[in-house]
Amino acid sequence: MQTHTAKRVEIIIEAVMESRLTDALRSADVTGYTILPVRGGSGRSGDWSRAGQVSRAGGMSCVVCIIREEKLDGLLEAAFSVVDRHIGVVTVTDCQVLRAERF
Amino acid sequence: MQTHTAKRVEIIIEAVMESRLTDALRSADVTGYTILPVRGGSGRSGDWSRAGQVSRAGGMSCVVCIIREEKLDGLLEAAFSVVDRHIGVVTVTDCQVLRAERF
Amino acid sequence: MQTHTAKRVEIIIEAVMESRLTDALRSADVTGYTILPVRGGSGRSGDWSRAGQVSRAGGMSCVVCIIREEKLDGLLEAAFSVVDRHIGVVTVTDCQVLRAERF
Amino acid sequence: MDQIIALAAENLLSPIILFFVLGFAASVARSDLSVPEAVAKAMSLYLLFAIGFKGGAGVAEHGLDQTLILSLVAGVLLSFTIPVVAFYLLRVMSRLDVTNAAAVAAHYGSISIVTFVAGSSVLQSAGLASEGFMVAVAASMEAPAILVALWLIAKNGPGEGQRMDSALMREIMLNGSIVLLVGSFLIGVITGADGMAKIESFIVAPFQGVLCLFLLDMGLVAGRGLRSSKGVLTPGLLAFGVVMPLIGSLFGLAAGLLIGLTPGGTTLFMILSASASYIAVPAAMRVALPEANPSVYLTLSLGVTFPFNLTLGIPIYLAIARAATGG
Amino acid sequence: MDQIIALAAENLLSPIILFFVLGFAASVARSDLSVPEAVAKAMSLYLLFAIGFKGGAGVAEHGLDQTLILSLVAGVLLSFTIPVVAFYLLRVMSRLDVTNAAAVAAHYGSISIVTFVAGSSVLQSAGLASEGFMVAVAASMEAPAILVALWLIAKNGPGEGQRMDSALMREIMLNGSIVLLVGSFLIGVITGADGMAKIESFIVAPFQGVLCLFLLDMGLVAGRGLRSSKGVLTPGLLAFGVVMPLIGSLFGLAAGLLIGLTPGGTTLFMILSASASYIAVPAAMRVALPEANPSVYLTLSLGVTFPFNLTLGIPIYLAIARAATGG
Amino acid sequence: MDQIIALAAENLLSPIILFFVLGFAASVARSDLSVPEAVAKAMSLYLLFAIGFKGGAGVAEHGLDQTLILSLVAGVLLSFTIPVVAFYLLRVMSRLDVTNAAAVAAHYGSISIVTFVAGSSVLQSAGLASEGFMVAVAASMEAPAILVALWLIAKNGPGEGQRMDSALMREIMLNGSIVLLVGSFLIGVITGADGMAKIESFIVAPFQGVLCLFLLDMGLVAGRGLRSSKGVLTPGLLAFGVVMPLIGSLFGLAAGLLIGLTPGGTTLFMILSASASYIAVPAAMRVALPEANPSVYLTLSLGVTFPFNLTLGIPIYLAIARAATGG
Ligand SMILES: Nc1ncnc2c1ncn2[C@@H]1O[C@H](COP(=O)(O)O)[C@@H](O)[C@H]1O
Ligand SMILES: Nc1ncnc2c1ncn2[C@@H]1O[C@H](COP(=O)(O)O)[C@@H](O)[C@H]1O
Ligand SMILES: Nc1ncnc2c1ncn2[C@@H]1O[C@H](COP(=O)(O)O)[C@@H](O)[C@H]1O
Ligand code: NA
Ligand code: NA
Ligand code: NA
Repeated sequence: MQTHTAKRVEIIIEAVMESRLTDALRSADVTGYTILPVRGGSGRSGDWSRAGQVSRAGGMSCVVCIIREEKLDGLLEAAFSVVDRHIGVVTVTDCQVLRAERF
Repeated sequence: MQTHTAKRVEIIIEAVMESRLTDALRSADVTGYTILPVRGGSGRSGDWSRAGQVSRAGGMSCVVCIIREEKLDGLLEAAFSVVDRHIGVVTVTDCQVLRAERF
Repeated sequence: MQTHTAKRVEIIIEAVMESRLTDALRSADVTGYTILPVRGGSGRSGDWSRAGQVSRAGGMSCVVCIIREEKLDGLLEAAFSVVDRHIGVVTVTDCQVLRAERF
Repeated sequence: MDQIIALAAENLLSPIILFFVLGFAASVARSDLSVPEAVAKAMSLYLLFAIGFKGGAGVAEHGLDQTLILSLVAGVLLSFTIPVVAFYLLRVMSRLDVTNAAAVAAHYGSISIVTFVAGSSVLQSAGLASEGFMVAVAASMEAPAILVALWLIAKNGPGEGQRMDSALMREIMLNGSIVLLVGSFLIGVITGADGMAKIESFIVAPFQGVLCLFLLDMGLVAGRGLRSSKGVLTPGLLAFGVVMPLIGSLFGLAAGLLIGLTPGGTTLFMILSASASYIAVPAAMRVALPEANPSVYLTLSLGVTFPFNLTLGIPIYLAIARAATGG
Repeated sequence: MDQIIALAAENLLSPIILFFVLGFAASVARSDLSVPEAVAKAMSLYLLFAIGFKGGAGVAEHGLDQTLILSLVAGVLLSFTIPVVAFYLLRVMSRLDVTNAAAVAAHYGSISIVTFVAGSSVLQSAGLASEGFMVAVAASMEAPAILVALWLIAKNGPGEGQRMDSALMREIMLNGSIVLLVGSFLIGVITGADGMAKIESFIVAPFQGVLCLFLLDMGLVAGRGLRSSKGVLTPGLLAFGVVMPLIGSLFGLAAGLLIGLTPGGTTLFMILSASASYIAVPAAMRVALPEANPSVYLTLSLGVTFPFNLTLGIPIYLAIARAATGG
Repeated sequence: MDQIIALAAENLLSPIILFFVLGFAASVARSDLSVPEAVAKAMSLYLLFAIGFKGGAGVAEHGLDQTLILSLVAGVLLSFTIPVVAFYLLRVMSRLDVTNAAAVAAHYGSISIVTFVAGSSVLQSAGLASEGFMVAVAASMEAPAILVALWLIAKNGPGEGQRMDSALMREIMLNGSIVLLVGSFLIGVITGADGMAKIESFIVAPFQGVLCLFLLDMGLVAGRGLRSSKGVLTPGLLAFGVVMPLIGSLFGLAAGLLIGLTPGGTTLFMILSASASYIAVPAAMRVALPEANPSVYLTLSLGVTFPFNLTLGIPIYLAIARAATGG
């Protein structure tokens, strides 16, 4: 089948910063993203788990964003401006997409 | 360690179409897949979030499928036949797998 | 923006083995990982879904781990020692990361 | 008229309405108040379980009324008829194309179980009894409207052709809400007063409280929906969202009167006919009519008609039913 | 015999059984009715909390019976003995290999707390009292069977060798269900009637209703399990799933009679011995015996033995216990 | 003193404390007992809903007390003052830098609604009435402390500069807990005794039981937190976590006495002042002060001060309030 190259960006970010990140993505002209729940993790600042938590403070979200290559830099800058002082991981992977006209 | 090349296909699809997609995958000879929950997202048709929702109508699932390269086309065609008229995003990434005999 | 190459390892593993896996990762000098919930799936051992389940027996977790290339082998060996006799899927993808000093 | 106003005023200040308003306001003000999906689902399971069982136990207690069959048939007929009315009304009142008009029509032909529950609790406050089998009637009205919508498109549309297959048919008929509602109803019928004695303190006492929290959640969801669907609601559509339930209620009134239901039962029939689905039908529409715009039908159903019925509709229907039945 | 039939008939028409059947039927008919995982877990937390606390408050009220220690010891012994019987019976009745037979045996040596809860509620309907400490006995019977299973493999198997390490040992002994059940029991003992007065309306009144919903969920899960395990159940295994609980119950009967428990307590001991784990043991088996096929043990335990005990087993055990104790 | 000891002893053996201890012990022993996130959130929604509504219904019943406004003003003032005291105390007692000290101070200036709820239930056991509007005072004390913390940094810090923007301001003022608490309070005021009659069996009878389960969960979370924050708690910080609530409570005492609240109301004011936030403030701190170390403030607030208040603090405050008001 006909596929097209694109970039798959996955941003793991503190839940409290999620709406700030998605606002930034929108202003960076990103047409879409998908948010996956995250259950726990570990890093230099220790372990965490969402089990039994009520506060949004300890927890992260995973925002997945598929974009055309030419928009990548704008997106990364937007993401960086939010992640900057915060906990978070940003990865970019090459991928192929169906229906490229959608991105 | 010994790894083998394979394809990692990630399909974000409307929750109501999930079982139709997995049926199609099975008939395309896909030996396995894993379904991740999705919490929210945004696209040309607007924002959505599963928070507080009862209906299956507004929401998506993420189906991850690791397969051998030679099976990719069959899988994509099966996925496309379901996604076609529906909301959904399909990405394919090159990857390495352990224990290739399993795929 | 400045990005660096790294490896993105995604391990889908039985929920009962999750803590054994993360212990193994830690002893393999992995500095961080993130755990995503998994809702269901299908494989050679049949279909499963977490819906309505109380036991941890039938269900899987997805552990995502971004690391520098040079640490990959250690990680894979650690993962393999746990996954070995168990159900599970390990994929490795090339990726680019922001803020490489964190990994 | 005075009666309606008094009832409406009392209704407007009941906890369930106020919690809906609270949720709606919180959502519009972009508070992060939210109910987890699993909890919303738990509450809806509870409400279906409780309302179904109570209905069944009611039938067990009062014996099987002859009017049960008639009411079921009437329910199915209404669910076939109302979407046709809705469809042509929409074509007149709004600029919706055939597909979207049919999708909206399906929602109005089907029913909203929470509106039904809220109506039952208003009846209870007013001290009015009703036929226990009305929950079975509610179940019978869920699906037919969907078929009508697809038929309307086939008839009027240029149509890529919608997707109706046996899998979808099964999904509609066996959707979780129907199965739980009807199942609990039957178990209520079978176990009757004995069964009721066993689980009464679970399904009766906490009911109103759970309903308050559930309506809080519905307010949150409705507010979020309205917020993200700016521009979708034309004045014509908005008017439809208020006029259609009133028209629908008259169909229910006719059915109730013809069958000879109690004033309470007639009110419930009006409420069912007036209410619009926002759980089962939207899911079916996504499968069968992916081209239809969900924000149109969801906003109308959950954002306009549901609050209208909850606040003004129910007292109006009750007053009319009382006047018409002399009850 | 008449008594058994009457009891079984009454039992079969109780809401909890009917909701199990509803869930099972919905699942087999592939309805999309489902209970979110978090809600299923919440209900199980509630049931453990309530049953543990009630047991403890019962002990506080009636004073510490001398028979408590004896019963705990008997429970542990039974949990060591029953798997051996189950194992050899399986080897005779089915073609399971050593690993799978041992895994299944572990399930039957351990217990199912929901079967216990359902049994308690049948006792209550029948107006029979029982020793509050039986919940502690239930807890004591969870783990030993797992060790026996691993020992059976070591003894009979060619064996890659199963994995039993201190981490798994801790997981088994401190698994959430045991900790909550025993913890609530102890808090019940400590706070006694005072504590009961404070939380009674939470743990007593809604109990039956929650149990209905939980059994609905178990029916859904059991049905799904059966559906996806076609071909796993040979006639031999099926027979085992019905015969083994009956045999197990006799061990429990012997224990109850020897210790001199009340008819109610004896019935509960029979139920514990007859029931098969489907929460804690499957998880332990996945860690320790990954080669064993989960659909064998889960289908047998949840799909065959649990429904058998729920519908026919409990009335049979009750009748036998009454006859044997003269109660 | 005797009275305090007796009260503390009684309190220590109440189910809610014991369930907290159970959760804590389970977590420290690394049991896998856990409450799903959605269930924890559901319980917190329930508690806010119930406590808010009861407070409002109380106000509706007793009429609007003149002291309401005074208490609200006092609450806001305390929430501005206490963080300053906490900040300088921390700088003396520990080696925390400006940022971390300010973050911790914000927690102690704000309030913990569960501590408030636990205190209310102790008051109830002791048969002491209190002003229903204290829940509104609780809400008024949530946010101001956050602003003070940021001001303290701006004043004392070298400071990259913390992030306080209108988005964060809105998030703090409209955070879900405040909106639900205040909304339920207002609905309680509006619907009064009528509303109460409708939902009483949902919000009163099961309350203590839900609180037990919620505290079980808090014990689990607190234990996990302590486990993963080894080395964070210096002796100075530990001492602060016990001394600060005592100091805070005296501010609350002064406010209660000046305004002339009932002994119960005064106790609640002391509890609010003594308690430290662990839901709203941590989230705000992550946004505004990402450099502050969450394990410091969470461990102190949830791992030290919360258990202290729950076990010893509340009886002490109650005894002092009684002595001081002569109640
Ligand atoms: N190398 C990594 N791979 C995947 N997730 C990570 C990694 N490092 C950190 N994380 C995630 O980011 C969170 C915060 O990381 P840290 O700032 O290192 O404490 C962790 O709890 C993980 O959820
Ligand atoms: N570029 C994208 N990257 C990731 N997810 C997307 C993207 N576009 C759309 N989606 C997901 O697909 C859903 C529907 O997209 P759309 O059809 O554009 O409204 C969105 O709500 C997202 O969850
Ligand atoms: N090819 C695959 N792609 C994605 N997930 C898989 C794949 N194969 C297996 N899985 C996951 O691993 C679980 C166990 O696989 P199996 O051991 O083949 O039964 C499945 O239920 C899936 O969740
Ligand atoms: Na209708
Ligand atoms: Na057993
Ligand atoms: Na405070």
